[in-house]
Amino acid sequence: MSEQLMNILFWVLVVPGTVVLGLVASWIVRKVSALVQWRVGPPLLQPAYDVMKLMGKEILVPQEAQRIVFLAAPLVGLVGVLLLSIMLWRITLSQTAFMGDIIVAIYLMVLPSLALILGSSGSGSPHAAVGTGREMKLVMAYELPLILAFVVVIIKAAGSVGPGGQLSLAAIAQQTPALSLSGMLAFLAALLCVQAKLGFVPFDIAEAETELGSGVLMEYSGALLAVWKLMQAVMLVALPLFLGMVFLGGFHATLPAPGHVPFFAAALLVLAGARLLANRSKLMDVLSLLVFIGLCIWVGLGKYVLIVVLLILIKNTNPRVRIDQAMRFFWVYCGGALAAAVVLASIGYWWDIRWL
Amino acid sequence: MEQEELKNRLSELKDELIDIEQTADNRIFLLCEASNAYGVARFLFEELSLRFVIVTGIDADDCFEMLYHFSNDQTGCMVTVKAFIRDRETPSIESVTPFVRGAEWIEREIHDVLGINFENHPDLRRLILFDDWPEGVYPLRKDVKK
Amino acid sequence: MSVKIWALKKSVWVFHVNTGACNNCDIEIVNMLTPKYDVERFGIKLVGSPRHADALLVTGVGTEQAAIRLREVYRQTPKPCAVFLVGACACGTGIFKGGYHVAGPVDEIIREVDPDAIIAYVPGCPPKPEAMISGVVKVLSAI
Amino acid sequence: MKKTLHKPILAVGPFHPLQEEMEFFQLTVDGETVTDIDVRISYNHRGIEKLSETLQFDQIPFLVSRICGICSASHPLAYIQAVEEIAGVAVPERARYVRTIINELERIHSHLLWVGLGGHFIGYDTVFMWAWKYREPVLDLLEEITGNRNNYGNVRVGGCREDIPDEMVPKILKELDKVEKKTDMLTKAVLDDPVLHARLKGVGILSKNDAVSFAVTGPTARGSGVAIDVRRDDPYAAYGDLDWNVISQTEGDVFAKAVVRLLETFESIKMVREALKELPKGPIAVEVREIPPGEGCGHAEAPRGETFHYIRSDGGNRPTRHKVRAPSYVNVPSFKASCIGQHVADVTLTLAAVDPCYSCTERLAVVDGHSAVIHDYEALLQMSREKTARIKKEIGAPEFKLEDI
Repeated sequence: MSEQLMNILFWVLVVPGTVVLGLVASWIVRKVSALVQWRVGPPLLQPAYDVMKLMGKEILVPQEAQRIVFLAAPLVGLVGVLLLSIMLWRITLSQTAFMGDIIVAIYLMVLPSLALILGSSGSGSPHAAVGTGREMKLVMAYELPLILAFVVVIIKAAGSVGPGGQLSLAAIAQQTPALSLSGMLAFLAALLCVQAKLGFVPFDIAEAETELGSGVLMEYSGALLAVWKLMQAVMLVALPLFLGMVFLGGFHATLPAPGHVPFFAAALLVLAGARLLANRSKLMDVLSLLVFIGLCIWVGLGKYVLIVVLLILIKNTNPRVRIDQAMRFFWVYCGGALAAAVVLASIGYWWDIRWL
Repeated sequence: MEQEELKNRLSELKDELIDIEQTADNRIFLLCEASNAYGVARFLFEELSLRFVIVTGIDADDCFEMLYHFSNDQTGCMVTVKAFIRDRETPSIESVTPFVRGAEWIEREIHDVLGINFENHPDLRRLILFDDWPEGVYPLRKDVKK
Repeated sequence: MSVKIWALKKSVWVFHVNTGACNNCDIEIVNMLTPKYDVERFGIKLVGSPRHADALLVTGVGTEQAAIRLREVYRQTPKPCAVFLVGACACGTGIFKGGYHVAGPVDEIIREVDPDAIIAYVPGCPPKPEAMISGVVKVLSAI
Repeated sequence: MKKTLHKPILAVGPFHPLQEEMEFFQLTVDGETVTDIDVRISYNHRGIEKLSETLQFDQIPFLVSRICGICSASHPLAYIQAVEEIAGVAVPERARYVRTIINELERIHSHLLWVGLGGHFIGYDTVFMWAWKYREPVLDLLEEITGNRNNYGNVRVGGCREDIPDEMVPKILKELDKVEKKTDMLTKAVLDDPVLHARLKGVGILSKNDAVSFAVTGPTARGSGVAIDVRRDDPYAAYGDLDWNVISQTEGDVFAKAVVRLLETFESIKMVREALKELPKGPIAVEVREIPPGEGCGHAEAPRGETFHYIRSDGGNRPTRHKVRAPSYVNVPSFKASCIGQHVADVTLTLAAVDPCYSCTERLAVVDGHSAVIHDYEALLQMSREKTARIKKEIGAPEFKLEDI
């Protein structure tokens, strides 16, 4: 296959592919949560149905809302997170990167939260206003630990990939910082920050359904809400991918070789069959989930699955914390742990001790 | 407080009461005029430390009756102060909310549905009827048309 | 059948409105989410804002105080939206018929806002969750 | 544009996912801290009194069980006890036990429901789903006994409507064992979770003095160190014969209320078990023909606290006054003492911690029958026969005489 064809294929497939993967990932989140709660859970296409239905609904704009901000915010968020995922896919598939792309990625990761803040503050509802305040506090709380965690990785990378390479994601993805003490600390802290970025329990403080209605998203309806849902779905792809690349040594995604095609087809068949029979028995349901996860691992997305499963587990075994507790947690505990990790990583770099 | 002791303490109130009725082993009714109700209720709540249960307002045709139910939790004895408000035109009684904060809602409710004025009530706003309910119509009075 | 309707059938988000009920229907509605009934497998989900809803589950008699808010909620719900009246009270004020604080029945309150509203009745005191699910299914297959 | 500075007010309600029912809390907030709180109810006020003028003593249990769906065993029981006090009825032994069992089963499922909702309020949906899953078998048992998952209406003046068949006893015992095991697991999971401790401890404290002043009852009072329980203080049904403990905690915060409810569930399971074991033989009801003039108070310990009913009868077949005081009526106003100065997130939790029931609070189930004609039992029987004959004639049913059969 020529280089050019690959390029065209990439640009044609990357956006729809990411969106589809995002919808599937949000299905996995709902499905696994349901299984943890001894429920059956939604069918595979449920997130897609939701989005399609919302697209067909009426859009209501509140009278007090700042129209332009209100309408543009979801699009800004979606575009930001799509850009991020395009960047990540490009690095994963064709190893093309540029100097300092990790910094661009960090900026792009803030965009969805900023869009949320803009959109909800533009909607003019008191509940959304409280939600906005909480989202802002939350962003301020988790950004610092997140950047500190990346600092740890950069220090670790400086020791292994030549000078200057430590700011390039492609180079960082060549090594596995999580296998060292400081890297592990940084990984765990970053995981919790991602939990907060995704708005999952225990950090769904801004959306807090039982306190604030749906908080920041309260006034959105129809297609605009669908865009938010898409944004959240794509974030579910981009953020774990990013974490995987930075901490776990990236993805060596290889399309199956010609010899693997029959196995691949068989696995897909089993998946489809199990999905069809899922209504009959819970066993088939679980089987299809397992096959799906197996497929992901096969195509090199095992680390991605690991991160998503960790996120879901945290989501389902914790109550929502208060905003002041969340801030204290990120600033004091995460911040403290990461400061220690930075020191450890520096020591490791200086004396060339890899495991620190 | 044991039952005997309770009865002895209740007899201290004799001057303010019209009568003491006992319908069952642990059901005591203290009958009094509206003007004495505050003092009697306060004595029960503060001196005897009985638990305040609720106030019942009754339109008994010739007068309004306010029933202050108290409970003695050591014996399960219900002590009820039955106060008669004879003035049907401008019924009024002194509020017990200043010393039992739990009585705030029920007095507002009785104000709503029976139109009884509670003197010294801190916040006698509408509680239970809807916003556009006409003034001066009290659904629990006997003379209200269906 | 348009894609819009087809997707709507597969994903029904409901907002629950209590207009003066005894709590039973409300608890049975919440019960629909729990493992025994689990309506999420049909794509039915309870949402926290009427703006996100495709259907309103109304319980209770429709008291005077609640009627005004019910109309407001109905206006805020993006159309198309269906209204489910759950329980004997919502269907026809039930045991509370004729009370001075009752503005119901609920269907009349909603028809004042929108004469063409899609209204479904799920009677019972309280209806079992199975009955509510079957009600939703019947309405969906009638669209 | 002129701007006025006013205190931001956060409205919780009237339609709000926190509560299934409508209420309207206005929280005056300063940032995230609540500085004042006001409530507007009336959304749920159904004003039962005017339409109840036609209801008779025997019909009222069905009405009062619809005051609140979750307390649909305790409200009728309290009402019936008030009526029985006026009539001086001695209830058969077996009926007293059946009443106890139904009420305790109700308490078990109500407390599990609260634990689940409590989890839901703080976003802990796993606890919500699990608790509600464990609650289902209890509802099934109640359905098997009374015919309905909620709104049992199982008591009547003089006894009970439905008996617990002896064949069912082993089944109930078996289910109880399962429920106990699962509740035990849930209790441990909830009480040992450090994040839950951080979220619940020291939140929404209601001091003992405030508890007395607001006259709160039930788990709300017992969580604040006021160990009152009608079941022990004024024993009714079969509670006097059973061996059980009143659970109380002294902290007064949300966590204490959760502990009280969870531990009470075990006491209830114990009580049902004992009552089933000692279930006496015999009839479940005696016939009560007329209610003499008089007044009576009945109270019962509902899952949320003391339910109080006051009845006045003038010797007719309807009460002249029927007053209901549901536990939430005194529990809810205590938010004034426990919520000011807290975070918004904590206030919603504190409001939920008293397990408020607005249908109860706004019941005003006053049955008022002053204009009714008084009939005695014989006259009623005669009227009933005449009506049956009339209906038969209208639908053209063949006439039967007693002698023909």
